[in-house]
Amino acid sequence: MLYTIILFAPLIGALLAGLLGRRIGDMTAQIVTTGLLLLSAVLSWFAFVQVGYGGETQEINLFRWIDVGDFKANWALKIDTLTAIMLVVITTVSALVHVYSWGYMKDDPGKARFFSYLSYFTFAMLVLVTSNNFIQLFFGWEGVGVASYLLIGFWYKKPSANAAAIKAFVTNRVGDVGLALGIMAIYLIFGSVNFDEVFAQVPDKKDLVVPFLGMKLGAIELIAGLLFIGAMGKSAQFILHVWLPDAMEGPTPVSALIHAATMVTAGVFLVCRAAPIYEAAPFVSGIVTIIGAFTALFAATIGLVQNDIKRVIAFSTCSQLGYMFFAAGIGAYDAAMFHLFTHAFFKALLFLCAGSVIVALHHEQDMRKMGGIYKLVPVTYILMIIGTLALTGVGIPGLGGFAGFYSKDAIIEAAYAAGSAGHNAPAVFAFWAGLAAAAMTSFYSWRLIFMTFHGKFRGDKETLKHAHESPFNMTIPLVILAVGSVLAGVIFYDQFMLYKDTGFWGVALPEGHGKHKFPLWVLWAPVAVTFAGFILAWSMYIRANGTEKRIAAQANGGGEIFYKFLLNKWYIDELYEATIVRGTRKLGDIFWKIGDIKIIDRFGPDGFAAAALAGGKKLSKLQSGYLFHYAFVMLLGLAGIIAYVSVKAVG
Amino acid sequence: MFKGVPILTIITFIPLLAAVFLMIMSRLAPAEGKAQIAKNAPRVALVTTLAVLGLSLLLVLNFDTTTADFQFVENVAWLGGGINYRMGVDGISILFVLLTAFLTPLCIIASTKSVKSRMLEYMVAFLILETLMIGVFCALDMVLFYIFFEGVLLPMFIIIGVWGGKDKVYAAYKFFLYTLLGSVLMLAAMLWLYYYSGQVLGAGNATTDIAQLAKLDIPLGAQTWLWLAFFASFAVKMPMWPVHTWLPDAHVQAPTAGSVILAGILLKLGGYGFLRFSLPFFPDASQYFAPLVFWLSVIGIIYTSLVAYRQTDMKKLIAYSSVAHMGFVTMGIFALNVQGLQGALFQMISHGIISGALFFAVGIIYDRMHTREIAFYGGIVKYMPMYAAVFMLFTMANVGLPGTSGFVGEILTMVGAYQVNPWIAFGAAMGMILSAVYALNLYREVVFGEVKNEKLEGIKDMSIREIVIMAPLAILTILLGVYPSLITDITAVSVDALLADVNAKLAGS
Amino acid sequence: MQEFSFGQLSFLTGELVLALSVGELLLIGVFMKKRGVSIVRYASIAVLLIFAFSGFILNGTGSAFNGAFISDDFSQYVKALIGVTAAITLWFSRDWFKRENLDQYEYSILMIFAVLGMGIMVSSGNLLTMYVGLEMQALALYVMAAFNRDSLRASEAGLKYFVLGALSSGMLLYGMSLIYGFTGTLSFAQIASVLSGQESVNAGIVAGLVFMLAGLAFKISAAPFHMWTPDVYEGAPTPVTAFFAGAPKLAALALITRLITGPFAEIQHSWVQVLVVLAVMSMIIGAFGALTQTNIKRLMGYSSIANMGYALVALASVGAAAGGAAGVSGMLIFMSIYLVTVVGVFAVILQMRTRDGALESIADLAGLSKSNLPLSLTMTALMFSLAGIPIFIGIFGKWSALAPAFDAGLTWLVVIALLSSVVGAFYYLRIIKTIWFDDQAHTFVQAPRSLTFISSASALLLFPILFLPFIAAPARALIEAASASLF
Amino acid sequence: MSIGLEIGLAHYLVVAAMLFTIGVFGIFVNRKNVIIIMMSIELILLAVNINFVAFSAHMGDISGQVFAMFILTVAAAEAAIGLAILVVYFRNRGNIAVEDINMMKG
Amino acid sequence: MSVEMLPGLAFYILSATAVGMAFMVIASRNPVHSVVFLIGTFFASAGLFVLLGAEFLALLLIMVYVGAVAVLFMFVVMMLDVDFVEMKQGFLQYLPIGGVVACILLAEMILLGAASLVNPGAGVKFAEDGTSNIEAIGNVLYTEYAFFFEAVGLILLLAMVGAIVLTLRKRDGVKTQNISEQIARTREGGVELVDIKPGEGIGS
Repeated sequence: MLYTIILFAPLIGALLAGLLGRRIGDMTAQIVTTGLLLLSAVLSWFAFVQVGYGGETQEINLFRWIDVGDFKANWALKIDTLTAIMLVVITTVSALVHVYSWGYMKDDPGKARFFSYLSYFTFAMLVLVTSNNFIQLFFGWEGVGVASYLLIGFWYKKPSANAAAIKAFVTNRVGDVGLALGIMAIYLIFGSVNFDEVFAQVPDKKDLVVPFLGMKLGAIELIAGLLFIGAMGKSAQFILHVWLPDAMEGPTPVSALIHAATMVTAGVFLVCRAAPIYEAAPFVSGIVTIIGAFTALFAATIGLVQNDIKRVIAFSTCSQLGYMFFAAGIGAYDAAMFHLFTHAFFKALLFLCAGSVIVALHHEQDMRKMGGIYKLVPVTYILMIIGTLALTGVGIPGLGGFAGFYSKDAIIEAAYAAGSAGHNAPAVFAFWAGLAAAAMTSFYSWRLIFMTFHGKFRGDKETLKHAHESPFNMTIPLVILAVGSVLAGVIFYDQFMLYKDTGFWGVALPEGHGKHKFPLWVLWAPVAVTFAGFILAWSMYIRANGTEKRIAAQANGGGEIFYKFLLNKWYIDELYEATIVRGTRKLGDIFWKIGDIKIIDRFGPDGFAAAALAGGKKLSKLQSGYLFHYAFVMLLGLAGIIAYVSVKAVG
Repeated sequence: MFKGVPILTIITFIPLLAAVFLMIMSRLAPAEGKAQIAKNAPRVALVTTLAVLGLSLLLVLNFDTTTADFQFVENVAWLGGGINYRMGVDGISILFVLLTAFLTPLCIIASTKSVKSRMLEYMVAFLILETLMIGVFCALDMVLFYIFFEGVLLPMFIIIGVWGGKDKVYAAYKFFLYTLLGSVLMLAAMLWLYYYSGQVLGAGNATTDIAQLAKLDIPLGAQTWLWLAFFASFAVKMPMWPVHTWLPDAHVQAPTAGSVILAGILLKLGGYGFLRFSLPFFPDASQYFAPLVFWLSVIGIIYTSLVAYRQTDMKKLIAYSSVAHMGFVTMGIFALNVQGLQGALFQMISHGIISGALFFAVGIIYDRMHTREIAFYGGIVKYMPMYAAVFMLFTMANVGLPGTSGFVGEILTMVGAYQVNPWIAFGAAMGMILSAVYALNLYREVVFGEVKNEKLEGIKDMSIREIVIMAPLAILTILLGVYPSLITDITAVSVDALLADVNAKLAGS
Repeated sequence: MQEFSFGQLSFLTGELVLALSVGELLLIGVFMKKRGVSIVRYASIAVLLIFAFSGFILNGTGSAFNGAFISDDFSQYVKALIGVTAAITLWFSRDWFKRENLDQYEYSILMIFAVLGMGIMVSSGNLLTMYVGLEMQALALYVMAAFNRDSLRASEAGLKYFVLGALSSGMLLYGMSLIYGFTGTLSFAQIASVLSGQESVNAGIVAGLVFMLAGLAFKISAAPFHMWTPDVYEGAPTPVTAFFAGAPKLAALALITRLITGPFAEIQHSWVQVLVVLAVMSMIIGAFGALTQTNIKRLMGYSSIANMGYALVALASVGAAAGGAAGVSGMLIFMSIYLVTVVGVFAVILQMRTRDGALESIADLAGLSKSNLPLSLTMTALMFSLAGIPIFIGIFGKWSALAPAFDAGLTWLVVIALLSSVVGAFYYLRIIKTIWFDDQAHTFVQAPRSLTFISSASALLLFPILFLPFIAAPARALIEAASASLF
Repeated sequence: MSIGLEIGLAHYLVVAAMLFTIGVFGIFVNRKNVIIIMMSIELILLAVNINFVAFSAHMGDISGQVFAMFILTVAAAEAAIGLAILVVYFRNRGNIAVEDINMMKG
Repeated sequence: MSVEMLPGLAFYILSATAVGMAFMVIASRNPVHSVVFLIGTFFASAGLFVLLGAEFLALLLIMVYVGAVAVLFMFVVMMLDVDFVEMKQGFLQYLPIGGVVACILLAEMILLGAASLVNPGAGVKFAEDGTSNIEAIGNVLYTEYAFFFEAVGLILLLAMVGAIVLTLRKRDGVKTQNISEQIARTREGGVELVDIKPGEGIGS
């Protein structure tokens, strides 16, 4: 019952707000959705304690869903630690975002719709994480995709928002196709799509080789690979990352909830959920590691030079997701989940703070038009600093630090451990990439702070006059998240990472690796590079009016090639536009205007009709009206038939 | 409950009787009374079709889902020579009866306002159409089947031609002759089967009983040709690539309700035919040609999805998307496994609902603005929020979003196909992506954005009548998406039996 | 040699009634002047109906005059059809002739002569009987074609029909002479026994058979002996065309059936080929020739060419060992349905009349559905039935005609038949399109009840009456008995 | 004895065939006058008659001659009707040139 | 030349005449000449009939054709008063192709007909019992062939009716007496009472 309420409270909220929104009014809709989500959040924490500390796992079957032959998938709730963590993350962040949105969306006419979408998203996400089978997971998977689509395109009048929404959905779909194919492969190989049944069989099928698209692949590797494609789409990993920056077209609370804390982590969740499969698929795990690490690095490089405040955070998210993936890739699922957990707090915090800034500056998102406003929005400023500290993982090894410190360092250490264990080149790469990305993270995070809050104000003076601190309903969620950003690491480190002792994970993850001893430099390196990043940022943007100079330089020369390359996000959007997007359009036109009209129709129905009519015309010309022609035809026929028959019958 | 009552005959012919009644009334009426009768015709039609719907529901409720036998069977000597009037339903056909009975009243409601001229004839055509469509799914005799199957062309031809758009004549012709050409080949094959049954069962025992014919062991060489002949007909009806080009034209020109029926029911005739004839009659040929069907399906899915993406006419876009979705059906059927077949059946029912709803949706704004040009619209969510919501639901269902009925069919057919050939499933999965592209694009262009066209100012949101049409469709879309067992439980036993039969024959040969 | 007895005359009661009534009716016509015209017409209709049903009522089967005249179930059935269609066409001709100022009692007399000739044809058991019957029928038809003697088109039609008809009967006669010469007898039964005794067939007999079939093919307007059809259909007065389209075709087909099941049953390999060639050419030429027509009567001419092709397919399959009776009954079913249809179609064409006169262009039907719904429904039904679109029984006619072909191994013929029927559907559809989709061109004047009754009855027969089990099954039993009587 | 003068059935048949062919030829080669066509028809019938009589004589079977007699009779009737139609046509058209009889075609 | 050869010689002469004249029928430009040639053909054919021992038919042929049919033709030729001058050209234009087809047909007829006789050289027989040709026909015509005789009689009646229907014209303006009509005349038919309104007259 507990879990059922957690799951369905948001759905009820969504339906009420969505269907009856106009009847019951915006305020009621807000109250209902937020209230139900708060309920859900509270119950989730309760459940988290129950499962994580009490070790209570359970499966609840609600009712039948798809049941065709052996292909059976029920609507069910599978509650284990993994789920519980996600429940907490989702409902908490979602509840806070709901509250925050009261203020943020105050003047928007579509409030009921907005809250309905938010709740619907939460529901879909909950379905995703509570699923006990791949099909239900897929339901949630696509459900959050739709919610994301709706929320990104919430301001439907903006063409850019619409385009971004479609881009998000379609890119996600590409990943989803991988996931769907993975599910099909799972069904083919295991004869089931239920997690427990599938995972139980993994050891038996380890050496099975199956054909796929003309290749012979290890069955498990194939499945792992296909599932990972899905994860890449949802978690915006390199190649399929293009939608995430554009997704910032949506309202900021959405970015915080969906594009930082929850939906984008679904991929990580999937990989962790399917840990038994990835354990049995070393090759694909290596790929996961490489892609994750590369994304961490890649997104961070782009983040260095972006000017849109939300985009910087978006690329940061992308980068952090990379961390999680390479953690999962090297088998440190616990670390991945831990980072997911902590990241949810500080990334949501950062986004919401950014939202607060944006609201304060009347929906200005360009950092080049900000600056020096820390006095106007002191609370936001402080909270954002906290978030940044958490993100960059500030702390002192052995003593403690912000949330990010625990989780990020755990990942980097795990990478080092895996790399040093030998024969794991991806892990080595991941370790160095992780370090480099950490440095860049620090740089762009502080750059953001400096450009936004320090220096002189560079925007419209009129705007500055109206700038004000956000109301309570916006700052309270920020404060709560800030608390989480500070404390989440400290409190839960033992549970997440040292579960051999605590039994926190139960059966949800494969056997952990225990506590390693790392060389000192490994422990200190992340902190060091983080500090280096801070210094660099400070020297470039604070010292001697750095920000203004840089902006002026950009405006004049446009920067050097490398800078442009990064600013334009490695030109990957342009590449896609030139190849896939335009190719699709072109192909569609060719198929339509040439294939259908000029070939099929022309040689098919129209051609036949024309030929028949032409034949008819010829024939009616033969019917000349002249008696002698008629007689002649008769005679010709007679002579012909006689000849034919005498050949045929008489021989 | 229906013991001794020819319930199928009753369900089938009630609409026809109503049509005859209407015609007689109008003939008998004095000149000034004719208008009155035309005005009341929709009411008569609505009552009739609702009665049919009620009876069909009763039928489904009384349907025994534990047996694969035909139920509610009627068998009356008819045209002689082994041609009997045989009616009956099994798990494969009964849902189509219900679907037809369900969609027709909606079409009638939708037409009361959108049809401007010759209301009486329009209603009569629709009633006749319903009789024929239900008849197809109930017929257990080959000749009877053919009569209904082909007969459908005729009211449809009139509907497209009389109440259609600008190029209605071309579209009507194309529709008619295209499908007729396919069907005559099927007729040749049917004639051969009839002859062959006489050969096997002894002269004078030739039969057109589908159940009996399914038991015949047809030589392999003949199977090939017969299969192709049947394929010609069903592929055109489906329609499969590359014989699909009639569909966009027919859809675009047909009035809204015509499009709904066309997409909702008529396209399903092909799929139903495959299940009823091709598989049980020619299992070896079906297996032999399955790769061909697969490739045509996949090419069709990708090709038509891409074409749909480039359309500028809403109806054409949806029509092309129908072709793509039917690709999933053929793919599923010829996967020859439970998931494939069930998925195909499910996809047909679900597409009947979704595409029907989409055409209704287009009809709603067409009735207001009299254009289907995508470029004409934009931003109508501002004035039509409810419409936008409903349209979104069906767009998502069309895209195959889990939780809507569109998903279940797609995933099942793909699961079925994947077991046979991953390439096929991969290709079909490409269709999943492309469907998102074209469907969302359409939605964006029509519903979202700023209102640029001032003619759209103050366009009215859905009326009660339109809500009445869309609500059941929306409910069903979600209901079937969340609880598909509603359908799969009914079809399961019959599909299993069909598969067992096919496999036994394949093993035997 | 069989002794003549008056009992034998009972076999030709129908023919006797016709022959005797001719004299009476002529007298009535001559002496009663204007009033006589309708009296003669109604009397003729009665006589024709008596002729149609006398066979059934007396139900005498046997032969008279040394087997020269045969009465069996087959002839009774065919005569019934011929008599009824003739009676109907005579009935609905009244209005047209009146309006064209052509109402003459001789028309009825000629009709009786024609039907008498057909009766003799159908019952013939002897080459001479066959010839006499054919000529009687043909001469009457020549005159009927030119009956509207003030019309250039009618007289041209008559002239063409006459010249080509005479040529065809020359061929027929030449064939007969060869048959006679090479078998030494005129009697069908004896020809059959002579042929069954021979091991190989004399080429002269084959040649004779081909000549005869060519002559008969002209009567049923099978290609390539079809050339007269469109012109005569167009030129002849419409009621006459209506008559041409039905009864004579059936009579000639019945005669061919008699020949191939009786005297020449043993040498089927020679005539199957001929029939196949005729069938293929007819179907194709009929289908394509009609595509560009604008005159509806002409179009019906081509349509009848195509339809004779289907009937010939059925007859061609008579040659198969197993398919014999099936082929004949297939032909009979097909022709029965075809007769119902063409009678209906011409009843509709006769209703195409404005104040300014009769119309025959397809375009004149434009928008008919707006001005006259019942008529357009009727015409739609008829056209769909002709096109072989189901729910109308026309498709069952095709089914019956084509099904036996498989027994004869003529699968490809079936395919050609069906494909050509698709082409055919094109022009039938054009008429429907004109009726329903086009803008209204004319408002027709109120048609007499007889015409509307006949046209709608015909449409109703096509659907649903002939579909009713208790009508379809007995009808089929009747036809099967009829065709069984030939074997 | 000369072979050429030994007259058998075949000779008659050849003569009949030639007459028949001439008749047929007359129908479709003649472009000008319908009456010639009518005469051609009579030639055809004559050819048939020769056939019948020859066969009849050859077999000693009288039925062939009776048939020929009936053909003669019918031919007369046919000629009458044919000429009547021709007269009607002439009255309408004003001439009987075969080349002008093409009002209906297509 | 022996007597036995006479029939042979006669056959050749007669058949050559028949064929030649037949050709002239279709070849001559003047229809009147054609009719004359037709008559010649018939005479020659009658001779052939005599050679075959069918004297009655030979006579009949001459009587019917020459006496009736040919005269009818002549009558029509004269009546129609066709412009003969026009009937000159055009004969040879289509000759080649027509000739080829005709020749093919002829070859086929001879090959399949005459050449396939079991005993092509066998001569003709004559009635064995010495009954004359006319007697033999007379024996069967009204017994065995009575039915056909009657039927052919009907055909003649039909021809008569047909010819009359087509050609008999009632001319307008030719006044003939109709006694029954005169007798049956009544007051109602003969007198018309007209109510004339003032100022309108009876003009209309």
